[in-house]
Amino acid sequence: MLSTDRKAARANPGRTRLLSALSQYGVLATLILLIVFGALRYTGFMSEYNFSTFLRYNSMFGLISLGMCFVIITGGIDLSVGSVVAMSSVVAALLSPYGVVVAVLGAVAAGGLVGLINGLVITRLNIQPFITTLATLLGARGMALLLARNQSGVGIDPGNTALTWLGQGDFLRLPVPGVIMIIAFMIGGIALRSSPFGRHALAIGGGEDASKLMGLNVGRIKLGVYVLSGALAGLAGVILAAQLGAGQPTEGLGWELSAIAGVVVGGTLLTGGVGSVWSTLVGAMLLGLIFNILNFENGKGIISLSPYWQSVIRGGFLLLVVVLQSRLGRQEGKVG
Amino acid sequence: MQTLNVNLTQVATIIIVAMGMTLVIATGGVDLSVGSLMAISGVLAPLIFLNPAFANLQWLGILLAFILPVLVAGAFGLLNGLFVTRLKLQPIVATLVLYIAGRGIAQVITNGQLQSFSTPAFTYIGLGRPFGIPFQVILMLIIVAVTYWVVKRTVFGRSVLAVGGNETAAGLSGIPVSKVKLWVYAISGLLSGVAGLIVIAINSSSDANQVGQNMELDAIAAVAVGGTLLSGGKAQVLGTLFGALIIQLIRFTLLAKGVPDAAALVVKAAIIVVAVALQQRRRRE
Amino acid sequence: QTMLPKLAQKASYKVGFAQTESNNPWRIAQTKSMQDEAKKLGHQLVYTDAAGSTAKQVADVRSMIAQKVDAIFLSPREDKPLAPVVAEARKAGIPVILLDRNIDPALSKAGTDYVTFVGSDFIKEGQRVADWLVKNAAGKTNIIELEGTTGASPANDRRKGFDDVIAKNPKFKIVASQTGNFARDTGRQVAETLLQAHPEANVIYAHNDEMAIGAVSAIQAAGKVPGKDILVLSIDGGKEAVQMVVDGKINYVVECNPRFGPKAFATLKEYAAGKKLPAKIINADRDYTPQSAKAGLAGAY
Amino acid sequence: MQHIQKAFAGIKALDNASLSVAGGEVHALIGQNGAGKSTLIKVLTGAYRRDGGSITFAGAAVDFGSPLAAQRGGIATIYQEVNLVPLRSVAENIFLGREPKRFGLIQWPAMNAEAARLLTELGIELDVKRPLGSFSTAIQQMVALARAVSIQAQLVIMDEPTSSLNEREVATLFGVIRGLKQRGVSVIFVSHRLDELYAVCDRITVMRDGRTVFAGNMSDISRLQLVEQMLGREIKNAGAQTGFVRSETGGVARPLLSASGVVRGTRLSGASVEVGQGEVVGLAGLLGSGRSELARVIFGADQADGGEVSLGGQPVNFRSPSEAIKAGLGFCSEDRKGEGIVPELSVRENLTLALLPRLSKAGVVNTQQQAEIVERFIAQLGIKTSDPDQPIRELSGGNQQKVLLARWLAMNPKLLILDEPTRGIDVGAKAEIQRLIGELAQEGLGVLMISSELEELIEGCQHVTVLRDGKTVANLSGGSITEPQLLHAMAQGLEPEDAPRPPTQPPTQPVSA
Ligand SMILES: Nc1ncnc2c1ncn2[C@@H]1O[C@H](COP(=O)(O)OP(=O)(O)OP(=O)(O)O)[C@@H](O)[C@H]1O
Ligand SMILES: Nc1ncnc2c1ncn2[C@@H]1O[C@H](COP(=O)(O)OP(=O)(O)OP(=O)(O)O)[C@@H](O)[C@H]1O
Ligand SMILES: [Mg+2]
Ligand SMILES: [Mg+2]
Repeated sequence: MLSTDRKAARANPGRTRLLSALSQYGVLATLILLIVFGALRYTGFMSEYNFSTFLRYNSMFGLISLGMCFVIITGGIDLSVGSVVAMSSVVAALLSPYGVVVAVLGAVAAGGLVGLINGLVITRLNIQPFITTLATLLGARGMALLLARNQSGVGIDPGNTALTWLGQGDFLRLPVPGVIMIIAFMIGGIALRSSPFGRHALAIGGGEDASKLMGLNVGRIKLGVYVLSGALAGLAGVILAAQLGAGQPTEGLGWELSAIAGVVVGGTLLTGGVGSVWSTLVGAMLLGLIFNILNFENGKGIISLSPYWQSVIRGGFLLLVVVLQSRLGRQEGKVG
Repeated sequence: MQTLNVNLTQVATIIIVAMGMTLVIATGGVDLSVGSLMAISGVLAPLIFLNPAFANLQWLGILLAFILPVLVAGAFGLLNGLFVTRLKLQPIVATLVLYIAGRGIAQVITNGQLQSFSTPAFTYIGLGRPFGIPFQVILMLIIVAVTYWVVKRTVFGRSVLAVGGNETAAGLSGIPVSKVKLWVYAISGLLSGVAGLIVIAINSSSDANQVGQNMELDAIAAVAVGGTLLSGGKAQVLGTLFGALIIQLIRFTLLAKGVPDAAALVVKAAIIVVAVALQQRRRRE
Repeated sequence: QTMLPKLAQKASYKVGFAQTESNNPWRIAQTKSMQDEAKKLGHQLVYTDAAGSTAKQVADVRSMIAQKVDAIFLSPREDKPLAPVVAEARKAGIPVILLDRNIDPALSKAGTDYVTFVGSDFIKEGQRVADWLVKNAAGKTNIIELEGTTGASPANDRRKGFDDVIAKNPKFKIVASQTGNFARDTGRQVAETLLQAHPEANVIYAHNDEMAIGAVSAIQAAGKVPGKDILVLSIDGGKEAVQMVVDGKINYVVECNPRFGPKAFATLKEYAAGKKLPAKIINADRDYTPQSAKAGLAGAY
Repeated sequence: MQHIQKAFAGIKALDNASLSVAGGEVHALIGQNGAGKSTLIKVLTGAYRRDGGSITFAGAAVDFGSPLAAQRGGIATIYQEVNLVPLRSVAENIFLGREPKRFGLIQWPAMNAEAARLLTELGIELDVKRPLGSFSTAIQQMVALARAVSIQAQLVIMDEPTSSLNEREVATLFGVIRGLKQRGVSVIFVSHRLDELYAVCDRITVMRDGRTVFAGNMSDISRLQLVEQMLGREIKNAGAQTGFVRSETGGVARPLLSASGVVRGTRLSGASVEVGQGEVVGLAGLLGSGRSELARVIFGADQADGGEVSLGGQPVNFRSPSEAIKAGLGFCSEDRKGEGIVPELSVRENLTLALLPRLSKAGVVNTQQQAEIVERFIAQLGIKTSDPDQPIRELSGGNQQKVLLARWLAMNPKLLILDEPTRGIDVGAKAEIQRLIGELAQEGLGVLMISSELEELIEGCQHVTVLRDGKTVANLSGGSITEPQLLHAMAQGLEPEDAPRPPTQPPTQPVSA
């Protein structure tokens, strides 16, 4: 038998697991803590109504964070998602007279198309993801406004109640957007854990050249993650339009940064190669919860935080969580 | 000539900020907080020179209004640098914090209120025209020249490139990597502070909500179109200058030709991609 | 067809105010007016800011419903998306009063879904500017229009009101129309550019004061005299702009007063008292001409 | 493979190279560093596009467009630099790209079990679910081997698989190779260790400067002939394999550096070394014995947990390389690409990187002085570059290494720490660098040289300190620095006296001259 496991000997496996659990569940613990805090402090916070409100709004952030998670896992970034949400919501509204299927597929395809453009530019022209998606951030916003003919909202065909149900309806007493998000995360979770696509995305983020030499089709997988991110943003656009009864060409400003923050808070490194779909969900929900809690705190009437203070608090909170994450993550990295 | 002046005045602040951004990107980082830091500097200046304490000492108030806000913005830039070097946050995330919180801070300072003023001694940096050339353009040219010289001729400039090109190698060669990084973020902050002052001076008003909006995108686009890779190790100072000018010319042309805003965005997107692709092709040859 | 929820008569209410954004002086003045009035009357104001996002505003209103406020003042960012939450509020027994922007009457009706609308008519504002121009142009007919944020409803309405009148007067020509984002700096830059591209322009119509003030700087930078060489027209009527009318730099401003506080809370009180309210309560907005500006300056917000 | 041509940026890496391997044979591919072995292999597997020539595989002309295509075509490859993904699990690395699936989903239990089975066959038992990066280089190498074996290939290519393996592991590897051979699988085996080639290979191809210079049966060529073929010249003085000029220092050197009992984490547990003025001291040890770690601690790149370092009799504790540099130290890392060169910067900037603070007044670089120094060193070290402004990444490895040496020589240091200074550079440059090191020492410079090449240590060093598992286990001097002694100390850590007698056979010819 070979006595080879030198580094492993250095690392105490129990400690490794503990730290990785901490970094994985630390955010979850924070989330739960905040929920308990809210439940104790605010009346109406734990109501079914607030829960449903929270999910309806944050499902969109959840979806784009999920796509962003896959992109970041390969070591890339997608700044275009916010604009794509807006563009797809307009597409969904424009297609709403042709039935719910056409509207949903059309909007998701439109998002996927932007993702495809991102992916092609990144893999074929070798332009860095940050720049590529910065350009499509502008371009998709322009398309959204063009398609909406500069109107602030493009109304959904009132006859298409199936489409509005996707945003406003309930399914088994759960808000439909929340259900869609959970399903997407379940599929995403399985895909990242057990599908070749997910594993290969992880491998590419961990070593692009090595992956290529081991026979992975790196270009296609990268293309895939951008298309996925675009399509999920498209789906978020459908929910947006359905929820508001109108396509929203000016919506989604800065959402890409929220999505990135959600992914990072969830413990996924921007350098790629590691990441977890579930932590991303927790991260995205945690950031959403801050808004919800701040609204309730203002309602208490003890302090009235201006929206300006809220920005400061959100920035500070992001810093706090990310620092905690990286502390835990780094110790883990040292051993691993 | 008028057209030239218009274009140069409009692009001056972008170029000033893009100089700092070029250095940050040369170290392999990025600074998303520039717009917010502009806002902070922009709201502080009028608070100083409009302060009744300086009613009898207006020159002092104005002098301080030029210096303190820039230093504060530089200090926030330094904070970015500390996030990156001490807390080991990735630059995008590290500067995202102040991107979000920075504008909030500026808004909190004034409670979002717009401050209007007419203080010729101060607005000179935005409206003055020595020898018929807008003052801000002169300032911009000086800053570009200094940045160019710093990159080409100084130890600091070489260190920036070395850190961006191979951080480990730079560290093993005795280059104080953390210090270099701290400084580039601080410089980026300082230059953002300067740009913030110019913006409020041109408008004779300071609006925490508006000063520096979207500046990070403009500056990064200018750097990228100018041929500096986002992966670091290169700093094309003149490239950034031309990158910003190209973007400005496109914007001017589209506006002047009456292309609607929405379509202009799509064109701008295409041009960024094409410009960067051409830059890379040229590099490969 | 359910009835509007009743509002008990109390000395002090917990009222929600769902603001759309806080990034321009008009909105800030509106918020301040609401806060001041609430304080004066001893009400508790639960204030949210949607930061320019309709989706967030929907979530904000819902969180007010979850908190069971007594009534909601809503400044809807758009006319369709807020209709469902207005209905939800009614179901939760919370009366809603709309401020400054309305909701699509096909989706939501005053008197049944919400109490009433208090505000101005954006289309009318554009019309009033155009009407003044048609009468007072004195041969100046080449117009640059500085639009508000692309897609925003005040921008669209103020353009529609203005453009429709201009279209009926073939003498006038809109030589360029571009967005200045409702912001002073952008308005200035766009005006600078358009003045270069269209030297023949001699009228600038801005969708708000901020852009008009920016345009004045641009005109000066181009070596022309604002108000003389180039007429400047605007909407809002903030103090700074009115002062410029007094100074002759701006020629005409239609007021769109953000001081909603007194009227909003008065309406609430009347509603609690069971008074019958009209579907729309339109603010009596003034306008400022070179003749009237001086007198109106003190009253400008 | 016939008449293969391949150029990088106009520089020919392969020029009319040919290789032919029969079914079921183990074929040795040998040549100096940079001869083009790895490139030839990458051309074969489609990782690089060839510029000319033809490839026939299993009787048909082939043209693999990607490593994936080659893999599907029946060629499994272990590339030279371990090309795996450290963050992914061992099992994933073995099966990446061909995971067992059901309904499109990866069958984890099956995959892990199969991975464990494959590794057990190679005599390794470990938790295949752990990230690969948490295992040593040797294990990673074995994982790569498992991956290659598990691809039911007709041809398995191994590019220097043994460079990080110990003897026992090498024996395991040979077992695998023989097993493959029995199944009729062909193997291409690249190694610099001649013993290994003779032990396991049937036929051999020798490459030089991108060309095939010899192909024949292993048994038909002697070691000496082989080395001559590789070098392209006759070996006259079989004793001097390196460029070192043996300098006998007269008397005891004045002590310069002394490190004793250095502890750091679990990697260093009491490492000591002493270097005197004008001495070249070797640091020997197996891969992972802690040599680099000790060097980094001395240089202040890492912090020690315990032990003492003193320089010129004064205790020192450098908290950063810049402090060490100020004190007169220089350090060339073993990882030239990762820790040495700044690829985008010019030769000039790279050469003066450490010197810049001294070349400047008030932070402004004196470019004239800079140019002079750069020119002087380019001439003195014979650095082949078209222009000092040329980006260093365009230089060959040997010339890059010379620039890095110059970077430190320009500092006029008291002590130079060289970690594998001649690894991966061609024979000419290697001899020159070795000669330089010797000359510098004679001028009074203290040199601490880490090397895995025994002959370099034997011929170049006055003293050799041997590390094993982070501890100093032997100090050899002068005549006692012999290959058997060294090997034994490295492997067993025994005191020289206890060392078994050297094998009766004459010591094997070292591969690299
Ligand atoms: N990607 C590349 N770009 C440019 N030059 C390269 C590249 N890869 C290899 N070369 C050059 O091609 C030549 C052959 O290199 P190769 O790696 O094939 O040598 P080798 O025989 O495998 O040497 P070693 O024994 O060190 O592994 C060298 O001069 C090397 O510098
Ligand atoms: N950055 C690192 N992270 C994790 N492990 C490392 C790192 N660097 C080295 N190691 C491992 O630590 C052990 C000691 O490394 P060190 O580099 O000091 O040994 P060495 O004797 O110099 O070997 P080599 O000849 O390979 O450089 C080895 O097992 C090595 O694989
Ligand atoms: Mg090789
Ligand atoms: Mg080493």
